[in-house]
Amino acid sequence: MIGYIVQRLVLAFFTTLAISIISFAIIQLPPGDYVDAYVAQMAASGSIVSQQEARNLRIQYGLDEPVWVQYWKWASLAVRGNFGMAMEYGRPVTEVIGDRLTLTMVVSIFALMLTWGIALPIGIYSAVRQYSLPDYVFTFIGFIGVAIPNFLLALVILYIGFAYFDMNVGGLFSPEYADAPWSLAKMQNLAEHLPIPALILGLATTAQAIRIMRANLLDELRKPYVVTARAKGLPGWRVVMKYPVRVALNPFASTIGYSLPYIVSGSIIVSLVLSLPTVGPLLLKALIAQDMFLAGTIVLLTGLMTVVGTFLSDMLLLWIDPRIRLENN
Amino acid sequence: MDQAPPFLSVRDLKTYFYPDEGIVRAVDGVTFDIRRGATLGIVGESGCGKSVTARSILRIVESPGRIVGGSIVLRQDITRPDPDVQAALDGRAEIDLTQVSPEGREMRSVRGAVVSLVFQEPMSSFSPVHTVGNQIIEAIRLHRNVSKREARDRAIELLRRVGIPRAEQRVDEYTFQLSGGLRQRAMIAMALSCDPLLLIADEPTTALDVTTQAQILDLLQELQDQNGMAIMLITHNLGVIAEMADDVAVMYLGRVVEQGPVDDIFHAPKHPYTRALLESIPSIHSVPRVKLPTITGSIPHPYNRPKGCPFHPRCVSYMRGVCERDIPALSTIGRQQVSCYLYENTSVAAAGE
Amino acid sequence: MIATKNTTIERDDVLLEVRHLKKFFPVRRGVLRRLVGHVRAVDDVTFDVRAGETLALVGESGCGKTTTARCVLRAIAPNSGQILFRTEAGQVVDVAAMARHSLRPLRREMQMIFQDPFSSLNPRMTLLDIVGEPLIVNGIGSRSERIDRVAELLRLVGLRPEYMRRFPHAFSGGQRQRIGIARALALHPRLLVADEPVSALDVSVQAQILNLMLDLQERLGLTYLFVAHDLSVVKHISDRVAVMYVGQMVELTEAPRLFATPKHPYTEALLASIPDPDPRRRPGRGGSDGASPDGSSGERPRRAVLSGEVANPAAPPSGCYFHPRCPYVVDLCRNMAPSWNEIRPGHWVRCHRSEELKLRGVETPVGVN
Amino acid sequence: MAAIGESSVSTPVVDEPPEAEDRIFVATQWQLMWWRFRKHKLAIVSAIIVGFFYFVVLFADFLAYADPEASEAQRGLIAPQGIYLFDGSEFRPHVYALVGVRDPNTFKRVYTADPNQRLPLALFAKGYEYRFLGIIPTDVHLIGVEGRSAEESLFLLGTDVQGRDLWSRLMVATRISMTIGLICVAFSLFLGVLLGGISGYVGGAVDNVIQRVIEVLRSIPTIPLWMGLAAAMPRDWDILKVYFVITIILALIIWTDLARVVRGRFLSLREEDFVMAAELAGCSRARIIFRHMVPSFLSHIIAATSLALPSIIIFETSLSFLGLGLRPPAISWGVLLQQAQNVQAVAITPWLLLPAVPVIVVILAYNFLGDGLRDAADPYGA
Repeated sequence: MIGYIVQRLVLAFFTTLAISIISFAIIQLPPGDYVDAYVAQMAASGSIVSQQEARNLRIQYGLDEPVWVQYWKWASLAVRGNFGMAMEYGRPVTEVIGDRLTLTMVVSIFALMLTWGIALPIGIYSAVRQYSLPDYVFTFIGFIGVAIPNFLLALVILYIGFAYFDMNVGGLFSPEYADAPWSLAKMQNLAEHLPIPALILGLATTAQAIRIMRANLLDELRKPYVVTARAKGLPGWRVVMKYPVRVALNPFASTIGYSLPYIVSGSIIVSLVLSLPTVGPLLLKALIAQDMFLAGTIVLLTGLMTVVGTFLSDMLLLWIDPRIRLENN
Repeated sequence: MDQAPPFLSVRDLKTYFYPDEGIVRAVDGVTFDIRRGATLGIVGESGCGKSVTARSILRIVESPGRIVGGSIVLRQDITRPDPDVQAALDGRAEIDLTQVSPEGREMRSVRGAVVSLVFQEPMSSFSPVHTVGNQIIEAIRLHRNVSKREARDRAIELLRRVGIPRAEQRVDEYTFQLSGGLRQRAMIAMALSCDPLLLIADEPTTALDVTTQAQILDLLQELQDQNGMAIMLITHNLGVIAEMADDVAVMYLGRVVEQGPVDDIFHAPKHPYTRALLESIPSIHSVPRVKLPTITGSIPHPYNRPKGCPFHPRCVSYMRGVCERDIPALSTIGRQQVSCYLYENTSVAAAGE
Repeated sequence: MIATKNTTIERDDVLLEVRHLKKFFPVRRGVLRRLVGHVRAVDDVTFDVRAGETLALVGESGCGKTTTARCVLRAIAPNSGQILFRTEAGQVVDVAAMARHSLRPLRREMQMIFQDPFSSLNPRMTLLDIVGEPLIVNGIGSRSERIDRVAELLRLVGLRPEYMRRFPHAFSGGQRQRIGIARALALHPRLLVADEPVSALDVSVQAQILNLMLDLQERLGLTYLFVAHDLSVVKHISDRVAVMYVGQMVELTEAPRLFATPKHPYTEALLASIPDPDPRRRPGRGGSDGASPDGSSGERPRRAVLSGEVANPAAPPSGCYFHPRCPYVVDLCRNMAPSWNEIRPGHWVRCHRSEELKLRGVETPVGVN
Repeated sequence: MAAIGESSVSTPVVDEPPEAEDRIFVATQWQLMWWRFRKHKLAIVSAIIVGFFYFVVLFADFLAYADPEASEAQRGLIAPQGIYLFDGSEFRPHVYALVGVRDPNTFKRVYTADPNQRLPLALFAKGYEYRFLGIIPTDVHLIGVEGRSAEESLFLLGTDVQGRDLWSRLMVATRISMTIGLICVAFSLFLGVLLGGISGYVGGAVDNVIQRVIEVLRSIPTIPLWMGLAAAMPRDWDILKVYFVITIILALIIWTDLARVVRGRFLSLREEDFVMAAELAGCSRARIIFRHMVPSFLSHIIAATSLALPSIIIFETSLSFLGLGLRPPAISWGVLLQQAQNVQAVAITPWLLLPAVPVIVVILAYNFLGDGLRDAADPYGA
């Protein structure tokens, strides 16, 4: 078991390293370095940045040193929470992002839970009642879920909300709570708004999870230990729920682990369409305006969040599957 | 040994499978009795329907299979009444298990308490994600209302009785931590948890090494001597049959072609298939490096079943115009019954058509 | 990798001589896949195979018999030891030491028959391609010559030549095994390594394949290294038998002698565990009507059933590997590993007490069935 | 039959007389797959739909009738015209001409259909110049209007903000969106088979490294990273360069799934006895790979690619929708959908959402096709 945990930690570390390298690359890519862009930006908004200040900034970010030194400097600053300045807003990146990151995770995790909640029962039902009408219906909905890109789904739902119910389906808060400080009422309001974006976000992974659960359960139902359980005198449905479902849970849990990165990246686009106050819209604006520190940081933090999420789901798998737990003793 | 009255008798059992490609007559008219303390050996090659017969008795035939004919009658042995049989009969003298609902109360009290099952594949007949103890305790508490504590002690005692060392520690282990032999012993322990009258062993030792197989066969023998339970031993290994069975039923393509006491079957086989089978197995007593007599051809595909006697295309004593007309009835010669036209006219057809 | 010991085979009737063959599989564990030990699959095995004979390699699962067979063919590269093979040209070569590319000419003389008929034939190739592949790869004959040769091979193993257009999925297990044998015979081999060729077949089909193998041995002068776990099959087909336990060879002698007078306790236990296909000689309980052939109606002595589990090849016990389960164990067995010695011409045993123990074999009453 | 125990000279032909030469016996792997694939009705229909889309890719310009680039501010956001099949009793498919009237207060020309000006449709009419398959210059189009240029009169699916005809742009967009998928799959197939094969065949440390790389790649949220890379592409690059970089970026995401499929098949094949038999027969390593291993996982590759294509199309469309993938003047479904970003606008001009229809249809078709192929991929059930 220890081996498994260590292996997952090592994987998480390497993934984080990869994400940080890629995020840093994104920051470096546009022509000219950050300080030129910053100076130009400030000039445009009327305030002059003195040569001295520009040089200090360059030293602070080690812009004239070799790339990996710059990376090292950037990374060591980032570890201490200093992600550099967001040019457009003239404020530190962390302030600009504010609680958008937490909101991204709230939406993503809610979508993940929705995936679990819907995919598990449907997957089980359509395996046990194979080739029944509901099975075909669910499989077809599953295909629709996989086929429609989530941003299109968001567009269509928004359009229907607008055209037929004349209600704005987007956003995570009603207008009065948008900027209010966090309170129970605001939380409650958030909860009311969550289902639709979460459903849109989670539909693709739910469809995939249904297919995986159905396929694994169908395999397990044919195994001899199911016949043994029935031969003991256990009633039919208790046999199915206790044994094959429990075994099919393992592959199900591992795929959920890998759908978190998919959901988080999906949230970027869906938030844009539904104008959710997550990092999505911020990232797009930053990329288009080439506000590279803000963009790079968002990419870094979302990446880290998913690494943590994937690691947690690996631990969940550890708890579910005794074979991994007792593997090496 | 006086013949105890059979508590379970199967009469002309027919279990067919209906996949979309056509009908597979897996069990096509099987008749035998199960007596307390006696071991019935069912022998046959692959596809002869021996496993389907076992599952039909427990009414756990998977779709697209269904019992379409015959009866499986369970009787109470008044001399030594059994509480579980009483619960299943619920006042009636006997019940036909093919008529009750597979998920009904009667079947649920029969499965595991009156008739229990042991499998060929020790590795996959236990759930890989539940401990051995958990699965045995569940089997106990299904039929006996005892506390979890009592059930756990009974489970440990059962594991010890089937010869598993350090039972109190092994009860909390998972099957992937046990060897093949130990897993099969745990399987037998679970099957005995509610003192069944009949233990169906479907190829119990095929996946085991010869020394472990000897241990398991001896264990089954001991348990039978101790609690007088009946054993239905299904296997393709004639040596195991000779060693364990009191009576033998030889099956081919879903039908019992010959049955009788083990001595008569081995030393005076009547049906050409039984004779050919006995002659074609290499035995440690036969003269080495000499050509074995063989049965020509191979087992036909279930969809192109030969008409009449299913064995006639491969039979040495095939009589043209007789054997391929229809299925020969079961005729009785001494203590043996055989379904073959060679004996058709010698004695009155005892049962069947 | 092997010191240039003498590479000659003394006896001229010996086709293959294996000396101190060892094959260890590394056991890795933990995150960094650190080496934590070795599974001693084949642990210092020495034996020879005479031309035209059938030597059976017998033992329970995990005893190393299949690994030994595969090392002989260099399907797996052994860690150490010599595999001396007398080629058709009379020259003796050490298969273990040969470089991979120089093995090819040797392949024509040694071939293999597999256990699982459903995985030994490529389902996507016709019989002509499967049986003809050894010819194609070794550039023998034109396409039409190959077709004739394949037709001849199919007839040789009792199949219709016109089957060569068909695919493996058209055949039963027994027929597929015949196709595997035809492929093995394509290059006129002299040594055939058969890895449990009949264990996956039904009883009636088993007899057909055994007859075929005996017949081919007679007509083509083949030599078989026959791996099996079913002792009745071994008794029926082999001239000499080698018994293996946890990677070591524990007894090797002529088949009749091994079955009648075994000299190793494990062999005795193996023989005792074989279910006797005659109810009248039923151990422990009189026959159902009490009469048994030698007249004594009493119970036959209960046979010696081995207790305990097979030792773990990754951590074998001290001294003789069999000592934890051996009914005749003494202190010597626990501390000192017995050597592999020839107690009588042609009869090798690895047991300290092989001379003194009176072990029970299997009586072969005359004239049974 | 030979008497028992007597060994005749040649081994008696023991098996039964040859039963009817059942065609299943001589069926090659592909015939078996076809018979099994045929049972999936849905997969057949999907194959036809996918075939139709690739037909559109070939004949995009021919099917379009108006020049996709020709923008005319006045004709912005015109609703889709209806085609009327019967003029009185006679079958003459025609459309109503649109008359531009200046709106008094917005001073903008508003186009309304004039029912009495009926413009008959003509097949194979003349239209804008284009090079068919990039080689043959021609100006023949599937449909057009007699005597008047299609740009001013025909608006089957309406026009976008710049007044460009949506139907024609959709046809041309199909060509890029469908081909970007193919190139990207080809590239990721190359990577997947190469790395998956090496990892599966060589095993050991190499396998470990490749698998860890795949695991790391799979646990990175892809869209934000690729958005970053896409945004970083210099503005001045022409469409082709952007198009090429996008396919490379997408390929770097998709290859991991293919690699896992290939590795899995390689690992299971290495255990098969017929591979060892081939080695023992003296086969070279190359022959074993290409004669024994490749045929058996080719069918799995086909199934895996047909499941990878839809995810690529979704990716490209999403990136372009955000304005980070392909950019105007390139035309792809994503680019067309950019105009549908603002929901209020879409509520008034819903036909701007129409490009979403081909996206959904082709992805559904690919999924059903892929499913059907995967079931048929292994006719031997091995």
